[in-house]
Amino acid sequence: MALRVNYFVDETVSNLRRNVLLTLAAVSTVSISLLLLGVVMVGGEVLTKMVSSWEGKVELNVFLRDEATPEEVKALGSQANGMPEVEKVFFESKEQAFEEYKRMFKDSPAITENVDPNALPASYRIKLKDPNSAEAVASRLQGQPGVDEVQFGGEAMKRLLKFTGVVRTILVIAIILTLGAAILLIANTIRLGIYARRKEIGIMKLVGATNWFIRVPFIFEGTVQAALGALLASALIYAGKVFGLDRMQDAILFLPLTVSSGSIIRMFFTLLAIGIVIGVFGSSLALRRFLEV
Amino acid sequence: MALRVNYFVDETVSNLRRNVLLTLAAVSTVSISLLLLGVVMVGGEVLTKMVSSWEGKVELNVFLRDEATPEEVKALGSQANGMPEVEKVFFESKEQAFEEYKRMFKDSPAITENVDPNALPASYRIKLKDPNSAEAVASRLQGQPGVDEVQFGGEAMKRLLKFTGVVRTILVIAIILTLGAAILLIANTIRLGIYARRKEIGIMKLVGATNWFIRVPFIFEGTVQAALGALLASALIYAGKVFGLDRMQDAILFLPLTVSSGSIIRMFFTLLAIGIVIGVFGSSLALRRFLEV
Amino acid sequence: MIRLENVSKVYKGSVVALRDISTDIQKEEFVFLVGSSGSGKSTFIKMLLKEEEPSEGTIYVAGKDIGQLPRWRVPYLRRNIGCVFQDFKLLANKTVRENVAFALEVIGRPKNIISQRVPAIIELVGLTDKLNSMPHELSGGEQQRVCIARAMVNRPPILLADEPTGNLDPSTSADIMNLLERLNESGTTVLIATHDHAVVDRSRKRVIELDGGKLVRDQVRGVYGIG
Amino acid sequence: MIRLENVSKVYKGSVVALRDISTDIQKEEFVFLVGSSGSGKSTFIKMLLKEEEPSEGTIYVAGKDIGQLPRWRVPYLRRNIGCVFQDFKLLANKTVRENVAFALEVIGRPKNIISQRVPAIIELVGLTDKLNSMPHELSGGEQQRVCIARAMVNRPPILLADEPTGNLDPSTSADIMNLLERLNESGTTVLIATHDHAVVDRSRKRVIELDGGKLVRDQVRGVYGIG
Ligand SMILES: Nc1ncnc2c1ncn2[C@@H]1O[C@H](COP(=O)(O)OP(=O)(O)OP(=O)(O)O)[C@@H](O)[C@H]1O
Ligand SMILES: Nc1ncnc2c1ncn2[C@@H]1O[C@H](COP(=O)(O)OP(=O)(O)OP(=O)(O)O)[C@@H](O)[C@H]1O
Ligand SMILES: [Mg+2]
Ligand SMILES: [Mg+2]
Repeated sequence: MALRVNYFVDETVSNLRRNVLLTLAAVSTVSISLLLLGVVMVGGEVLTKMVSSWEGKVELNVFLRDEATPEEVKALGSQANGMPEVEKVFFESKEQAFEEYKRMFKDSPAITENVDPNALPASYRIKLKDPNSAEAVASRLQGQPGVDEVQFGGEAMKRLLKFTGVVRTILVIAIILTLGAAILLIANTIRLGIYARRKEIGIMKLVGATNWFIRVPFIFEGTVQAALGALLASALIYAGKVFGLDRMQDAILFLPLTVSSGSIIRMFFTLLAIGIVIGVFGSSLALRRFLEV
Repeated sequence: MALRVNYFVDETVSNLRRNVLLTLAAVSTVSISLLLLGVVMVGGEVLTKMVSSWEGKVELNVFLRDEATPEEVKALGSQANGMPEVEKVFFESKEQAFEEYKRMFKDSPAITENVDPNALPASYRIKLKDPNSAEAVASRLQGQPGVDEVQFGGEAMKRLLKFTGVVRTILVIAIILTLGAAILLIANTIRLGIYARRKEIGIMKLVGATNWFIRVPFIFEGTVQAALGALLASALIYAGKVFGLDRMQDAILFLPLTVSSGSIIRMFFTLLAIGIVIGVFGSSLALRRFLEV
Repeated sequence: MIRLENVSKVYKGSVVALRDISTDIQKEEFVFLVGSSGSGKSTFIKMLLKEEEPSEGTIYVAGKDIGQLPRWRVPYLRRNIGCVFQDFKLLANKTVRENVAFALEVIGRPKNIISQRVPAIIELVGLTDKLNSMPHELSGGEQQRVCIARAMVNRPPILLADEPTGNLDPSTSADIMNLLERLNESGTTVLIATHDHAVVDRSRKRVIELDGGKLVRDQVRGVYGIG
Repeated sequence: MIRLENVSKVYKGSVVALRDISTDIQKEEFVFLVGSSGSGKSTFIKMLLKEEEPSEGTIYVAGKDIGQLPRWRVPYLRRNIGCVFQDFKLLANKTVRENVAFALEVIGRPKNIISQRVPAIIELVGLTDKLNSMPHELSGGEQQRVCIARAMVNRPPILLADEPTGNLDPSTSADIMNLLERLNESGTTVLIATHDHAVVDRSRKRVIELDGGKLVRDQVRGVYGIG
């Protein structure tokens, strides 16, 4: 059996070398398909991060009555803290609220000058684990003693959440689409490569080769091509990160337009795995009809 | 020559029929590649529309001094109107400003109750043709008689514009990437299809066929495959619009997530043209090395 | 060794290639299969290799009904039959040496045996200076001899040869026939489909003649023509 | 019609296939090219078709130095030369009829001429019942005859045939030779590379013999062997 492995390796190497055109076609198709898939994956990661950071800004504002007793305020705070949906609770006093208000309108002194520092209510600002639970939490807090009104961004926030939902859906669709495209494109190329060698396969069978004896070198070949393709695609994406994303990032610091090298390495292994799976299955399937001699 | 055309058509049809595997591989690769390209194009259109509508919301606010004379106000209005960068100018009186302010803080009566209706200044709100010219326009209006202060969104707007700029850049990159991928993938498939028939080509040459005589059926074949591929891709995109985008649109009315059927028809012709160009050039180029017999 | 019982072969398109053939070839026999172009010789050989299935009748090879052979056993049948194909069927991407070695790789022979037996058999067919040539760099007769070498290299109990001298000049052809006869003497059953008058007449072996798919002659020490 | 002046051919890999060949074949001559396997017969024919270039020397076909022929004129040279290839070179995706018709399509013959001449020539080689078969559905000899029909169908001034009877039985082979002789009588220059003893000896035509790439015999009414 050790001898066989030797033969299979030799055979694979010489097939790759002697059918240069087929090898080049396969490697380039694999790398282009995986490049697209990788770009969508990386882009998806960036977008997801961005969208999550937007969602993270969503807060509930629980405005307190001016008449609320400190006990009521405290009880409310610990009630909010105890809710499973809640991540964090901040208290904003009347003074802090006014400071914030002044900061917001610092460009229009006309507006702030006329406001009584005491006009703004104290409030709890509540950060949620999942912004979609805002409405439920709000309605539970609404009637509590000391609460004047609960605001949760209303329409604007609902819109934001719908928008981020759409973004996530589109991302999933994009990944499915490019993954499907990669599978079909790579399978096609493999099939054409095998089709170009259908005669050889028939001859091997007539000389007494078993299906496995014929299949193994093709599978090895597919694996090598997939690995080269995945490597090339990942290298291009890494270059894209260094020369593209990272420079953009320098230009616009406020957007989290960045991917870590770690996630590119993870992506490389994902692409490698996908490529090899398609390569192995694709060549096994494509061989089937030519092995029936 | 009429007879020749006849031969070429017969030859093309019989090649497409007799090499079913090659035809299927070519059509599916073309349609998948063009599908990706089409999706990026349509997605790009939607995004561009979205981004433009955001940019359209950018306005300059020219706050007027309370002491400004009606003549100064009028002169300022017509000066602004006369500027080439300006698309539209609205006047907002002190009363309208207060109404707007009340609308903004309608959830916090505590804030509005304490503001004097006269505290807010009158202003011109200026819509620009290109939001990037905001800073320039602002600085020209800044010193004019009657002007208290010009606001143009400042940091936030700059960020928005940078963000939309990034979105546009990414779109261009995405289109170049998918177009490049489509070209390479289709060319690869064509080359493999021709490679599988390299023997036939050599034989034809030995029997006295000119290069053109061999090339024309391949080019016809490539054209038919490209047309079928483009048709299939467009049909899938149209289905995606009807069953995907349009339904999403119903769910989130506020986002302009929509493509007109007209732009899908335009896209079909673009894809068709791209497919045919790649098909014709691809097969001519790929044939070259096999025609040298 | 090889037995056909009422074998007929009808190709799709209703071409009758063989009609009701019954014959028996003993172990270590040497048989010529003759007949005009299209009389069914290659079809006969293809069915022994299970490359084609008979439409009717039963074929026994080495005592086994090959119609009953499960698909996965077919390679093992073929390893016991060396075959010289009419159209050579060399692997275009392999050198002469590799083509011949392939028949040994397939049955898992160790490397040292391969590297010893392959050059030896290639020398027997007179192609030592073409060891590392690719098939497309060979003349027709050279390709044919590579094919003969491949068929013999694993010393199969049965050797089928379809027109093995069609591209060989008379003297090379005589050498090859000697080789096949020696192989036969060492115990291999040999069946040769041929048009070559001279070859058949000189050998004076058993001749089976097909005509339009029918077995019309089976003569123990025959010549090419009936005369 | 065909003239070689000091032509040598060395394939890459330093295989000398032809050495310093000079010969002259007149219009309407009928010439056999013989020699053992690998002696350079096919190389000779390939160079006349400009499928291979000579390493040295000049080749004239119909009075023109084909070494000087621009690339785009090569198809026009080939249209004047019908060629029966040793390995047939049929188009695998076309039927027998289409394969033969192809030689006429190439030179732009109108449809009615094609649909009349193709079945006629196919009948001459005895394959009327295979008109719509694909090459892989034919026996070796049938494929060879299709190739012969294709080479003759456009009535070329020159016909080259590389081993045209290698896969034919003696009687079919005699029919084909008669056909070629008739073609020659009607004005075609015919050059046949062959190993077929019987064919050469019966015809008693000019014989050119190659040995190891050298021209060793040029005999006006020759036989296969020197005897
Ligand atoms: N795959 C096929 N499909 C249809 N008909 C076929 C097929 N293979 C062979 N035939 C037909 O069967 C008949 C016998 O063919 P076969 O190849 O056995 O002849 P043969 O005796 O080997 O002839 P030759 O001496 O010319 O090689 C022929 O008429 C041929 O056309
Ligand atoms: N493409 C090539 N590359 C290298 N060597 C070649 C090539 N073609 C032919 N040869 C060698 O040139 C020599 C002459 O070959 P050629 O095909 O002309 O012989 P031939 O006389 O036709 O033989 P046969 O009767 O066997 O067909 C042979 O030794 C062959 O191996
Ligand atoms: Mg046969
Ligand atoms: Mg030859």
